[in-house]
Amino acid sequence: MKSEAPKRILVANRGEIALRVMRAARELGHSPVAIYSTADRKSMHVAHSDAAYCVGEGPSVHSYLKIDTVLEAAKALKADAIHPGYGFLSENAKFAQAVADAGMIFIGPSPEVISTMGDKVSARNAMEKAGLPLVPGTKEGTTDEASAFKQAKEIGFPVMIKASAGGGGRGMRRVDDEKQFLDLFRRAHSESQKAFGDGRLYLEKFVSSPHHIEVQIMADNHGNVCHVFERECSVQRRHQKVIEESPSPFLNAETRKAVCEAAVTACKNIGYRNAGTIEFLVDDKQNFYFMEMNTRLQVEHPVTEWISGLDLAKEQIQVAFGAPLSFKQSDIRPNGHSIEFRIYAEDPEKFLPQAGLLRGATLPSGIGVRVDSHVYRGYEIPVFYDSMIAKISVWGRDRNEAMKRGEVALKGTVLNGIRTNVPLHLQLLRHPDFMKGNYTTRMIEDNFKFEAVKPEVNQLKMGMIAVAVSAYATEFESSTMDSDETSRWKSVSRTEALR
Amino acid sequence: MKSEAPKRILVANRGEIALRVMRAARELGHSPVAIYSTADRKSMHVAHSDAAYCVGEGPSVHSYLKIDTVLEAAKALKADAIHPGYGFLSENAKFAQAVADAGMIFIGPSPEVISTMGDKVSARNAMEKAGLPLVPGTKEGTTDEASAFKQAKEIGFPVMIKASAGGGGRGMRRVDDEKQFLDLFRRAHSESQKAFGDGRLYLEKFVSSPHHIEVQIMADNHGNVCHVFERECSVQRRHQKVIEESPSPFLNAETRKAVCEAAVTACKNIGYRNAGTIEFLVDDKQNFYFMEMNTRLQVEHPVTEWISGLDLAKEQIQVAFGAPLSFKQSDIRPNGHSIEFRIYAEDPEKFLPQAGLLRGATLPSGIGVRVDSHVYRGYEIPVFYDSMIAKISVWGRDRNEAMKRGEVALKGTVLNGIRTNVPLHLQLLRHPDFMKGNYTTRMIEDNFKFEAVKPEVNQLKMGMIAVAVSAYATEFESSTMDSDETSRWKSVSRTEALR
Amino acid sequence: MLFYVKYDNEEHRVRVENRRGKLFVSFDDEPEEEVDLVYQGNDCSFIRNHEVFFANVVGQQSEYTVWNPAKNMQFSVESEYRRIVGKLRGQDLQQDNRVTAKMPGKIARIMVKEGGTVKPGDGLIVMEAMKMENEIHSTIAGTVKRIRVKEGQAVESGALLIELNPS
Amino acid sequence: MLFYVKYDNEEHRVRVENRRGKLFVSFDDEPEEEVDLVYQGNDCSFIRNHEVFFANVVGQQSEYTVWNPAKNMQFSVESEYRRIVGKLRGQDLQQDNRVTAKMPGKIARIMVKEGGTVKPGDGLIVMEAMKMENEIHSTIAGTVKRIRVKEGQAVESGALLIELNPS
Repeated sequence: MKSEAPKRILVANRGEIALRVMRAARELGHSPVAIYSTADRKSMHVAHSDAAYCVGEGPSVHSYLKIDTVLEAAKALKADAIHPGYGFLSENAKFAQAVADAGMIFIGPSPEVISTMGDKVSARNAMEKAGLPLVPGTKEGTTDEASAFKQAKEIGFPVMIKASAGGGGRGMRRVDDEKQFLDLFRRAHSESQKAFGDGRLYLEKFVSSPHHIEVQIMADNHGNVCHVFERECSVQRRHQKVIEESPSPFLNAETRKAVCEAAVTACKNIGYRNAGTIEFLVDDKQNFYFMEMNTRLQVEHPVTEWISGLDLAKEQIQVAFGAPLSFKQSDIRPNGHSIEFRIYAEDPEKFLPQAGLLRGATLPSGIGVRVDSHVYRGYEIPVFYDSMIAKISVWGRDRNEAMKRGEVALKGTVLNGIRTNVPLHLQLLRHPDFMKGNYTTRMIEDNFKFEAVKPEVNQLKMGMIAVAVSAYATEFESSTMDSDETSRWKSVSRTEALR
Repeated sequence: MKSEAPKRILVANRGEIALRVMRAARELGHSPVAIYSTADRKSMHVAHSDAAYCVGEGPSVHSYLKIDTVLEAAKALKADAIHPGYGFLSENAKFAQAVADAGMIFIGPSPEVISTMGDKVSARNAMEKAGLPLVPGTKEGTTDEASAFKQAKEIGFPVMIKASAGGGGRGMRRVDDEKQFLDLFRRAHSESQKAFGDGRLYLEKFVSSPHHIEVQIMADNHGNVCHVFERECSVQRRHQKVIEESPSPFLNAETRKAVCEAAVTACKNIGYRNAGTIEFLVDDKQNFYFMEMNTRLQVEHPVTEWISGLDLAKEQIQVAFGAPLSFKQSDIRPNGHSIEFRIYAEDPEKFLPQAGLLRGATLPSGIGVRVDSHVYRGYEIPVFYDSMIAKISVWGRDRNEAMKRGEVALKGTVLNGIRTNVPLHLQLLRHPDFMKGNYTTRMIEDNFKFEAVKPEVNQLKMGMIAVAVSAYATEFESSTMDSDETSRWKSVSRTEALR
Repeated sequence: MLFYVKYDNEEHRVRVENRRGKLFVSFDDEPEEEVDLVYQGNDCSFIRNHEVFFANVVGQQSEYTVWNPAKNMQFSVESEYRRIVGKLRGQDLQQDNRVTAKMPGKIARIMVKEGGTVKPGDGLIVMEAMKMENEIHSTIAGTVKRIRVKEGQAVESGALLIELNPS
Repeated sequence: MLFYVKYDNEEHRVRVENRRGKLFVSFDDEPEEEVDLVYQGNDCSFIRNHEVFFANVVGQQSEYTVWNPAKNMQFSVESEYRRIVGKLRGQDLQQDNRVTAKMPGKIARIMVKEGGTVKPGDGLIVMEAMKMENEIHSTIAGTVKRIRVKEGQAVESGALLIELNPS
């Protein structure tokens, strides 16, 4: 590490993950550089880079997804390596290949592995060969409704429709009976076509009481592959993760060992390198099935960092430049418990994403609290991207301490001007299934109802007073006053309260 | 913990430590309440309490140090217990007794122990009896110059003059030869009289190449006493700690074990309970001598929390309410390395404290970074109290990672409008002695010179452009503009840039 | 100065007076009390009878939001003066059977036809925003009076999408 | 508009023009370049030739401070217009042999007498502030012309403490 010359690392991403990778680059003594769309000019990831290049207009197809322009940026900014973050081009094999062809280092696995894992069907085939158990389903992606319908009936309902090119829940549908099939197949097709430019879908048996459990993998270019334990990601809504934790409170020690070791073996078999995550579906009897592999750093990597002490983004960069893993499997043991809350700008009742001006923003801090975020007071949330505005992750000696710490941190998260899902998190933390630590991916949809909270009488009264005082300050904004103290008080209140 | 009814806990302190204790209280389900001086009405510790009571004017003798008024506040706010924080009344035995007499719980050790340890001379006697080695010196505090001078000559110069009632370096002087003695004795006397209302001083042999190493103790009311490892606090200026770390990079394993075990034995012998710290002087041959005991939570407790995973403030509260320690000695092992940087509002060259308006404030966040602070943009630093405005503590798997992380965190600490010692920390991090991890309490004064940094040409140029643009926006503040975009741009810049 | 502050359909009167820099507030018919209010950076805090209330207030014109961890509280506020002026002008709140866009986005699919009947919970329109499809449901029973948008159209927040006739 | 910006004793000319909302800046005799400047919350960032500069600027009147981790940079700035006006009025910077308080505090001890001689580094006054005693030293050689404070007196930041006559 010391002997390496400082490198210029382009982070081909935006928002919190761009900031997070830039911090890792700086800790290693490298210089982080950025790309941005015109809609992101005011994102913190631009301000905190050493150099930045505008790659186009707001919609990501016109900016962050344009391979040629991103490469142009990398050349203009004299990048030695590119970290793709998550989303956007992070799992695009063509991009990884183009980066290598342009003589730069792609911080991630080989284009071949990305390509294999990027297609759900080829991923299933490869992982079956590499020794992982699969959920029964179709092997080939298709757009043919009739043959898909026939196969669905063979597998037996309920079945899952999934996008061959998919991720993040887009193009995914659960079909409970024959009647729904065609309509849902079409919708999944259209969503998948739109999101990935590839409308092919495949089918899978629906697993009952499913847990989404994933294993973090870290591998170097010298054949060393380690797991960094598992994450429980079953708190989901519409296949979007909401809360993640590590260790999983549901997995028993035997399954934990088996699933982590299986992931390592599979990655060794396919010659995986850099960071990756294998997602498993685990049923109520602790049977696990390979679901998919994400060939990049995950959104929820902080919980793994909390319990392992590793800095996965730094590890990624070092490994990409040829260093061996900084640890051996036997060096790391899970320490305590970590929970991450994804803070979305969305209506917590109707789950509608919210764009707009963040007029009030104070994020929590203190013992056992980590915040990854790119937002600030006055930040305008663009309409073009994912609505996640912050990740609050907490650590405790045990799960109970982490939950209490999470609750206090969430209650100290001041976000105003837009609606967020903080109230949802507070209610989820009090949900009996969550508290027990045995919940499935169906919890939010089947077994949870967001309660429209009515504030306490006193809260409401004090809120009304606050509003009346603010309105009072506005009304008198231009009137003359005799006392210096009064006018000073008013001018402060005017500036501060009313934006 | 679950079975306990929620309590009301008065935090008889201000600033970051008040906030830190309040968070601990909230995590335990208790209700934190506050006291404040008129100068602290806008401190965050008031806003984040459930109820608050004004105890008087700015100077602490007229507010935070007034035992009767603090007790009045506790009664008015219906407190069940009082946490004293550090400083102020935290080591005042009369206060601890008065709290108990008023039927409330004092979150700390017994008044008897506070009293014994609060007087340096009786502390030395008690600890000698309890088995700890002492630095040669006088046993009795005195105000008599002539007898003190005689004793100093007997011990042999250099000697240290220390305040019997002291702490935090006040009333402390090093005397290198006979000539200096009387002048320094008088100054120490006046400072001690002013700070503690007690001008008695005692003398100690000056230890060469001294390291300030302290052991964290945690004890319950049931006879369980554990140590939570040591802290290296040798980076000091005028006996004020500047950087602390744990583990100590200087101590060898044998001394570490010996000093921690000696501290536990001594605390068992004196019947200590709750949190406490025994400070040792360790010389270059790893001999250790008892220096003093702090019968409270220390400023620098976060480094211990980082490496142990314990929440010392929560532990204090639980123990005070009668719970046994939540851990056994064998449960905890030091994990990684932590460093704390105390951020003072002071001129880093002349070390002059700075009061005034904090016009720009953004504190760092992300992996391995913890910030404890009560300040915000627009906060006016009062002239009456300690000038510490934040504690930035970092964690790394090893000392090198912690140092790099600290550097990145410090470089991301935006504080403007006042001067701070952030530049000092950045230079200390590059000091060869600090980097080697072998430094004494004399490092800053004898072996370090703050370099008056001249910004890089490009930084200066960009800074000048920023200033010219801000001035431009001001000049045109009242002029009319045709383009909407322009005037909007100007109005934003005006509001944001110029406060 | 008297203000009418409304939350949901609950309206209260809050009188605010500033005497020599001190604030006095009375709530409905309760006696007037001093409120010690200070602004701290972006937020403010009040103390009333030792009780502390921390608030982050944002707003424009008559609409304000006060942060609350369990749910941000939305208020509308009107001064006595403005209310009188408004009454003189004969303003009236309109009964709203208008379905509007809650955020900017694209109309992905229209699920109803003009003249069709709907019941509460029926899907009306699928909007696409931030890469997610979201179905907008009817909250009332009635018939579709008019559809104001087309599939594929981009709309701003607040745009009128569909008008309904309640039955 | 032309500005004279000064750091230490180094003065540079910075010309700022705003054309249709775009900023153009020229530095001394360098050619004019577009600067993409945005305000982000409390801070601002610039991009010039892809290079990014993050800045937190605070200031009043002509004195500004720009945050920098290694040392906040203090600038004084004057517009061409003000400089001309100032010259016409015959303003002149005064040679300063006046020892002032750098912060509010209390005079703990006065270490010199009127008429006494001092050399650079000599202690003049001990001030007490924030519970610490701080000695104020002379930066010049000369004699003590006048002592303007008394022991025990509380002084504000900027208060004149001692006047010296340089030798």
